[in-house]
Amino acid sequence: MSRINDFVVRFANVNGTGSASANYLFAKSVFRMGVPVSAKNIFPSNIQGLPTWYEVRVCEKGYLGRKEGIDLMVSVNPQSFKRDIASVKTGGYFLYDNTKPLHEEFLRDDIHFIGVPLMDICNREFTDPRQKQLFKNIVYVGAIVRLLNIDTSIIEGLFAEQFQGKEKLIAPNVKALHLGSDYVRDNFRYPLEFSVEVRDLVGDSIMIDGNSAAGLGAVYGGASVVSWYPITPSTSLVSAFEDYAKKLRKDPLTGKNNYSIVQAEDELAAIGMAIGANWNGARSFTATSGPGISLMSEFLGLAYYAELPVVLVDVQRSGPSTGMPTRTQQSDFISAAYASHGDTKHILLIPSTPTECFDMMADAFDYAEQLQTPVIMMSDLDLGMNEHMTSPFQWDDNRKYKRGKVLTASQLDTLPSWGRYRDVDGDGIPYRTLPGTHPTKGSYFTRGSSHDENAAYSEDSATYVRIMDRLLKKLETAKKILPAPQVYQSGKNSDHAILFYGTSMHAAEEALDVLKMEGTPMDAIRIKAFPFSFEVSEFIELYDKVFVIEQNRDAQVRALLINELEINPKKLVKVLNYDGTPITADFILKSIHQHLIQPNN
Amino acid sequence: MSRINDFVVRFANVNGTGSASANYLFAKSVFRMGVPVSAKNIFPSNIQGLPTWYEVRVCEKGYLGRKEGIDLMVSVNPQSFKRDIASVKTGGYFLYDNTKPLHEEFLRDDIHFIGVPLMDICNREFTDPRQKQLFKNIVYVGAIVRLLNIDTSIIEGLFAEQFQGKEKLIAPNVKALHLGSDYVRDNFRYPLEFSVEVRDLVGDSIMIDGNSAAGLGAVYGGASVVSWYPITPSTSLVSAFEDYAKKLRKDPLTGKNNYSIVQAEDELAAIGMAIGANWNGARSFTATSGPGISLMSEFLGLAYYAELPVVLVDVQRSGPSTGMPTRTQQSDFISAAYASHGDTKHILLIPSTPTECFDMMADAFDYAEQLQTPVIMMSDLDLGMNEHMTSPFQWDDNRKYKRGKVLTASQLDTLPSWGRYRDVDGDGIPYRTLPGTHPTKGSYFTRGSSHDENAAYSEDSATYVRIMDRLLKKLETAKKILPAPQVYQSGKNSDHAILFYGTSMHAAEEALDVLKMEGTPMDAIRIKAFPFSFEVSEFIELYDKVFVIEQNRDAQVRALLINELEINPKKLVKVLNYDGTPITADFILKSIHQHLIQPNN
Amino acid sequence: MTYIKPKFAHPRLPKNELGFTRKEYEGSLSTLCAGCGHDSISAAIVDACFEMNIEPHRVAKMSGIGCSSKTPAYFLSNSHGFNSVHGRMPSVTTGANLANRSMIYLGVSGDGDTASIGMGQFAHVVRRNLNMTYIVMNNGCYGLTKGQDSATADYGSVNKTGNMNSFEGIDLCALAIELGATFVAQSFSGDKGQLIPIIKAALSHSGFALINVVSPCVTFNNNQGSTKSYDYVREHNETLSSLDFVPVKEEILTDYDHTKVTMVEMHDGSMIKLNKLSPEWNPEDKLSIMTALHKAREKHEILTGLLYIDNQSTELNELLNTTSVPLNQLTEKELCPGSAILEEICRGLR
Amino acid sequence: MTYIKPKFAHPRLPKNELGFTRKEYEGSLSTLCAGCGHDSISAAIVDACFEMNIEPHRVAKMSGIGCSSKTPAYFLSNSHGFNSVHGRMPSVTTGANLANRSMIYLGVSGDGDTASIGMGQFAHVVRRNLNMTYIVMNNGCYGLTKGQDSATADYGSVNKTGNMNSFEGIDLCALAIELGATFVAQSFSGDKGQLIPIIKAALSHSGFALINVVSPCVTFNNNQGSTKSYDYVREHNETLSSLDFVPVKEEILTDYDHTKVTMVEMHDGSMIKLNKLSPEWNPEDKLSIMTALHKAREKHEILTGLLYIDNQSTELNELLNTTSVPLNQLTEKELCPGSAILEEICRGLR
Ligand SMILES: Cc1ncc(C[n+]2csc(CCOP(=O)(O)OP(=O)(O)O)c2C)c(N)n1
Ligand SMILES: Cc1ncc(C[n+]2csc(CCOP(=O)(O)OP(=O)(O)O)c2C)c(N)n1
Ligand code: SF4
Ligand code: SF4
Ligand SMILES: [Mg+2]
Ligand SMILES: [Mg+2]
Repeated sequence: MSRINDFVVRFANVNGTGSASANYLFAKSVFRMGVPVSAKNIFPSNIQGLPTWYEVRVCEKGYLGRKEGIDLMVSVNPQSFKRDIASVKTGGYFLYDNTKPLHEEFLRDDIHFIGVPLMDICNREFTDPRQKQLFKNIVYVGAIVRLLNIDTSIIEGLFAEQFQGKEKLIAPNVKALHLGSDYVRDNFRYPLEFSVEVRDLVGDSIMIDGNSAAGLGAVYGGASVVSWYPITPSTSLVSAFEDYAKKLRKDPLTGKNNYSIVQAEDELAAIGMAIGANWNGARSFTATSGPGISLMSEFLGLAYYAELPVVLVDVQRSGPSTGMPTRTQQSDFISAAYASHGDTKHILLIPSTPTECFDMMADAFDYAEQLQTPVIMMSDLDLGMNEHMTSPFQWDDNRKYKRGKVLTASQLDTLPSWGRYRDVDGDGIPYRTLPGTHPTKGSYFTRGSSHDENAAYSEDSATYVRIMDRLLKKLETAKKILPAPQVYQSGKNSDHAILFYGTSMHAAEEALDVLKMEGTPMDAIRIKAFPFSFEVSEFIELYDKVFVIEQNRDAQVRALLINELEINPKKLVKVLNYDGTPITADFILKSIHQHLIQPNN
Repeated sequence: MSRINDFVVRFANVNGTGSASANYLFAKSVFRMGVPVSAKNIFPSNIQGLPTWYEVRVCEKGYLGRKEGIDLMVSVNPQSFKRDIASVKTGGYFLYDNTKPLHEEFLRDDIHFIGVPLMDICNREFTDPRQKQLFKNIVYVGAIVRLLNIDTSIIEGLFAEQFQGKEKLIAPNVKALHLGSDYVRDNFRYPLEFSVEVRDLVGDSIMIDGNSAAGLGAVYGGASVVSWYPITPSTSLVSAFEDYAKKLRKDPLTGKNNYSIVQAEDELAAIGMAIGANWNGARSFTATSGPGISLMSEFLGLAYYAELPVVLVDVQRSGPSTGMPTRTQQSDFISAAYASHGDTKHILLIPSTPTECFDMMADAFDYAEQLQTPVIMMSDLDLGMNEHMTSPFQWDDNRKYKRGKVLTASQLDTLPSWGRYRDVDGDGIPYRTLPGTHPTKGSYFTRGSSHDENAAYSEDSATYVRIMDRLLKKLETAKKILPAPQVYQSGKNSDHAILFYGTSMHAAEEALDVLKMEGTPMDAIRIKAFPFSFEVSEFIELYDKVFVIEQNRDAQVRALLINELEINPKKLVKVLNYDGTPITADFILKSIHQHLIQPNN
Repeated sequence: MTYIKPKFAHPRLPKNELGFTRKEYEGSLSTLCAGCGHDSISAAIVDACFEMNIEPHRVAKMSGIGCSSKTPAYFLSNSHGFNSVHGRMPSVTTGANLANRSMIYLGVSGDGDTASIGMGQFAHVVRRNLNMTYIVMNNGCYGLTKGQDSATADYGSVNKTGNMNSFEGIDLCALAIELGATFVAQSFSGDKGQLIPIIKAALSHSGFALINVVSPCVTFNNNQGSTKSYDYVREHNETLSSLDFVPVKEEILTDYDHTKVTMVEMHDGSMIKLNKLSPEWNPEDKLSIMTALHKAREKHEILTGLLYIDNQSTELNELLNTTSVPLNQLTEKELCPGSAILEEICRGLR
Repeated sequence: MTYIKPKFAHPRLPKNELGFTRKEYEGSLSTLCAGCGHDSISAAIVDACFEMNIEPHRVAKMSGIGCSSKTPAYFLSNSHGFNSVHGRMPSVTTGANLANRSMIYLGVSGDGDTASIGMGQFAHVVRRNLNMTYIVMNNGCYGLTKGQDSATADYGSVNKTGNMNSFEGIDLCALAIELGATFVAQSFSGDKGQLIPIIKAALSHSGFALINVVSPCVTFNNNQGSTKSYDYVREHNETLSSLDFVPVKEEILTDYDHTKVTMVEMHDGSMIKLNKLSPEWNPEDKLSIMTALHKAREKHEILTGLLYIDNQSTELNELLNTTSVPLNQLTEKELCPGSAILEEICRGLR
């Protein structure tokens, strides 16, 4: 197999040393050469001094999922030398700083070692101590650029963009780059047997992380009140909203903000504020991760029962409890879908790409206001915090926000009568009024206690049941509005199919391709929303067995599927990766093969 | 059918007027006559002035569930006259205060009206304004005592017990009783066609509410630290613990308390305190209801992952959100079983009677300490706040608390090595140490973040998976320890069976009897714990269809059953009563019959 | 939307400048216990709003959970109300206010709702100087859950079950001042004469206004030994200031005694005419009121009146530099940057 | 149970009375940023416990979540530690203490952990006078989540991203005193000389002891403009008292200057020798310290030293009248009333 544009590079650094942006430079240069690339940052839950990795997969075929097996390891962290060396594929390369010699015992015969005296070079070439430290990163980028046949001018172009306004930083960066590149030229054979070649395979794609995309989507979706409490990995979503809003939402005349952001005192307050704002007719959201979801659950029940729109993003990380705050997982599905005591059910959106983060985030406000209920977007750390190649965002300027059933003053004047919780249209969705609309009509008392169709307090059994049943009807309406699943079908050509969602998409699509190549093609479906629409049950209906691919231990979405769609569990085979690293096609294939051999395991 | 010892009396009062204790007097007198009785208090979520009902079912056959259809309505609340009159069965009786005449339009031809001038009598016979008010309740008790042929001396005996130490209250109460009784004697035919006759059908049963039983169970189970935050209907559980502890847990020498109770600032603090105390080796619990469960979910995840024992009682009420705080429901099952973000699973105990509240509460501490994980007892308002006829509590004085795997100083000294989270015995349960045990051995850092077998922080994928998998293994061990289901089987004699739990028991047992009488007997199973043991799946295996009887909208335990036991949902038929009133046998029978006629509905 | 209470206004009932009678500021029938202090506070709110000519629909009534938090159903039925969850009214109000800064936010809470479960949100809403009036109906107990001691129950006070409270009560006024509240008053539900002008002044304040009202719970905490009973408060109530509220349009008398009376101008141009009844105390000086409160506490007295005011403070929307247009009224054009900008952003991401 | 750090004690290392070297009070290697103030506080804790001859296993180290809350891993590795959830250390510590009143509870928290999400629990643990030492490692920001302003960031201070904070910072010391704290001190991570005796005194205090330590975050909040930077604190640190801790067994010098030095006797018989550096202030008078704190705040100064002490206070277990035997050591006989009593109870229920 040709090794052009098909390999994995892993960088091993110490966190807090600015390595991530150098590593991203490499990934971005591959992208600029028109070659599909995906990058994953694996960082510790601390600020400085611990091992951190950055993994770049270059893949001509466009597979953007993670892949096991490292072809080139660039390791500048002696703390992790041992396991870094051990993790290189046979025949692979280990590039390291040979200013100090390597521990003999770490050496392996079956891989190549490339020593570049990074520290020596920097000490010699730079005077400022900070530069000596920082430019080591650029020197190794220079080295691999040469080893992998990347055009240095692309990197130079990236420097020019990065340092706009700080142009004097460009020259030393270029210098460092060439120091690395020249060192390789003078000391090693290059390029390696795998390398990058220019292609035209990325089209008009962009590179962005899911949190930035969602933050931008919220600006486009019309969010004007944002409340939040810092927590990894959701923090950068709100930061992105803030950055974009600062640019796009300042009133040009007054310099005032057409938005408000409040850092709340905790997650209970964050969701409370978002609910209060939505109650009052502003689009508002909050973002959090696992622990925040737990803390928000009382308020989610209130919003469900009082029928208030609110948008929440859960950027999932590895649970339970504090868990692994900087590792990915899809393990808040049951908590989110059924959040809060009592009989509750919430709407979930499940993006797979930054583009979907953008779209679903903007749409979430429409759904929440149309359905008058919480909408939770289930992102994850892998999607949210890594930069992904993704299709460009689009906006139809003719689009109008769907604000749902909100009565105006004149509508109130003409209506013979009105009740906040009456199901006038038979779709389970009542009409609401906003505070301040009309001097004498349309006021009501919003409450989490039992109420009748006119919002009056009631402990009457029949009334209670009526309202609770209507809430179920509303969710039926939701199924028709929410994004339909993506179906991968070529006519029924297999007894088995695959079901996946969220960030398992890339790995699953790759696995589908492999299955096809292996002569055992399977159909597949990607779920984008909860509650599941009829297409999902129809799809599952068609197959004997459906592999449900998830990144959690307890097969949470499978649980939702069998419960909500009344599917025989025997039909749904668990494929579960929950070690905190993004799932791979290999893992999926292995699990499927295993099951096909020993179906009862 | 004989109407002796088989009828329903409902009292309609205004809350805050002391009627509940008068009504209880009636129920207790039936019990003292050796006739099975059940009483349900239906009260509003307010303190004073709103309608409240008290329903007493007298049932020779011993059915203790609620029953629709009122034979005798005692209504002293004009606010609710209209619906009270409407709710009487054809041929039934309506006893009211005829000091003021009834609204003509309320009258019905098909029931009997019994006017007793309660206010007139009291105004005439008592001088103290408070007594005039309070004794109305006793006068109507006197009236129905005569109407139903109850021995007044029994009530007099109850007065003597109730007013021990305040003997001067006995005479006026007796007087009021006779005023009512005499008025009936002088003005009406009595007894009615249904009435009470002495029997010997209650054996050594006692009458107590589930919360008091659980509070006492906690004293017996060795709880010494209790933290809580007031919420209906769990408040009286902690009050009961306090009352019993004051009597049973004072150090006789010093007068000091061998327990501590803290009213926390909220539910987060309440569970935090309980966890801290258990971590430190004292048995500790907290009690709450729905909203508290939501608020406690973050902490429950910590206790699950850090493997700390803690006991929590959820006295369920009607949700979602504030819902109907004074109505019953079984609707926190999903929230409790999977409480907290990430992959979590908790142990639930499900009592059906006060006796089981006592037993399970005491046992809960054993389970929690043996399994080192939270144990949640799922009671409900009906069980917790109503007085039930139940078998007497028993305690084996040879019983030893099962404190689980806790290492002593000398064990630490002799152990060659120890790791807090090592699975030494292969049952998924590690050994723990308590703070302060040993000067230099056994200390460790408890945390909710990912850790290895030695409790050291770890972000290693394999380590994380190992620990998470062991937690599943621990739950397998739990299944062997937790209370087994109660099976009602007479050999496989039906394609259909019934599954129920908690306070649906009485109604379900009654329904089973009726089915048998109708010639369509069914087997049944009552679940007492989650995760479900193998007996549950074995049972379900045997039948074509199993009716799952629940008091919630979303068939929550059914969801747990199909998910945890991999049961085809088609097999489990939902029978759901969720209007806030306790379920009845009629409801169950109607649902079953309906399904048998139209199985697809 | 409760239609329980008949509301035919008598034709000769007095009307305010908006043409509304007092009836139009009332709510549905109270379901609280007869004699509950909370009902008197509701009545004072009705009076204050009627007399101030407030358009009812411009008021948002916010509350948590408790007997006290039910009261918004019993006043201003033409205002929207939000009975949220226990202890979290401040956050909901913050969001509501950010969404529409042009309305009047009137929060009602209990001592349990505020000082126990709500302590965190209370502290932070004070710190953010949210433009709202926050009334604590303080009865020293949890009324709705049947009389447990709350965190404002005084040390040594005895509750209905005869238990003595062994913790110090939290002084919400001193706490709020310490946390930076810009308007702090204390009153008694039984003193409508004092309470009504305080409510008016609070509603006129731009920023966070706390009114801590001792409001006896007749059912659970009105017994002897309770420091929140009618009798105790009547006996230990020390008036620190008496005040008149002078609405914007009214002319201000110039011939008052400047040594005794301070005129405080409110943000909206209205004035408070403040009679200082203690010479050492200056309503605009934190230290003087903190000193007065500490001393009163030692004497087991309850200081009432307006205790502290900073009428120059900056409320949250101003602190955040938010546009003066209520955010919920921004047009889609103002909210959505459009496709051209999006394309430009995408170009920057290639 | 981290074995990362080699702990062979040099034979000639000095030992304390228990025969332990300082090493035996250390923890595993810190993973905080080099220069982080928190590490200095950990070192001070190690010194204080070593010098006080505390048996390490009698200490329980409690914390929430944050860089600061990680530090218990970096000291006293022979003590049990509990890294709980964000902002909820006080409740866990309360439960632990109720379970075993005989241990020493050392809580460590951050300003985010305490003043934001933890505000409610902080207020209430103060109010309950829980017998614990509560150290806030106060850096005015959220270190672990990368430098957002916390609720103790001062008004107008500028964070690393250049944003100015527009809210007043919460003064945890004044707040604690207002809420009834019985031991309140303030210090600076860079001043070990002051910090160590304060920690010792706090550990000897019977009741709630707060130590608010300004502890610069070198990565996110040590820049110019930050009022929690090393430079700022060095320049604006106003020492209110200097103190020596005199352990129980040491003899007390009688020839000190009574006008300047106050001897405070602690519950366990140890003494604090307190040098008052300000004449208006009396460490046992709340009003004087509240006044001093308010004045310091106006001058943007940080008062350090022991600020307030009430050495006669009653801690929670005493308030609750709990037995002196740790509850976790009660025998089954003491806990379980047995079958005879149960039968009697049942008889009463027939
Ligand atoms: C999360 C939660 N916990 C507990 C309750 C139960 N509860 C309802 S009202 C209340 C206390 C109310 O006290 P306060 O705020 O002082 O109001 P009051 O009734 O005294 O006016 C409590 C604890 C609840 N509704 N929600
Ligand atoms: C419930 C919850 N919300 C948010 C977080 C994320 N988080 C971790 S540490 C922290 C703030 C820590 O700040 P501080 O207490 O001041 O500690 P520092 O790191 O500054 O020492 C936050 C918000 C969390 N772990 N849990
Ligand atoms: S219980 Fe107390 S607070 Fe509640 S309504 Fe009655 S008197 Fe008022
Ligand atoms: S980020 Fe700040 S607080 Fe955290 S370890 Fe680094 S310097 Fe310390
Ligand atoms: Mg109260
Ligand atoms: Mg901090």
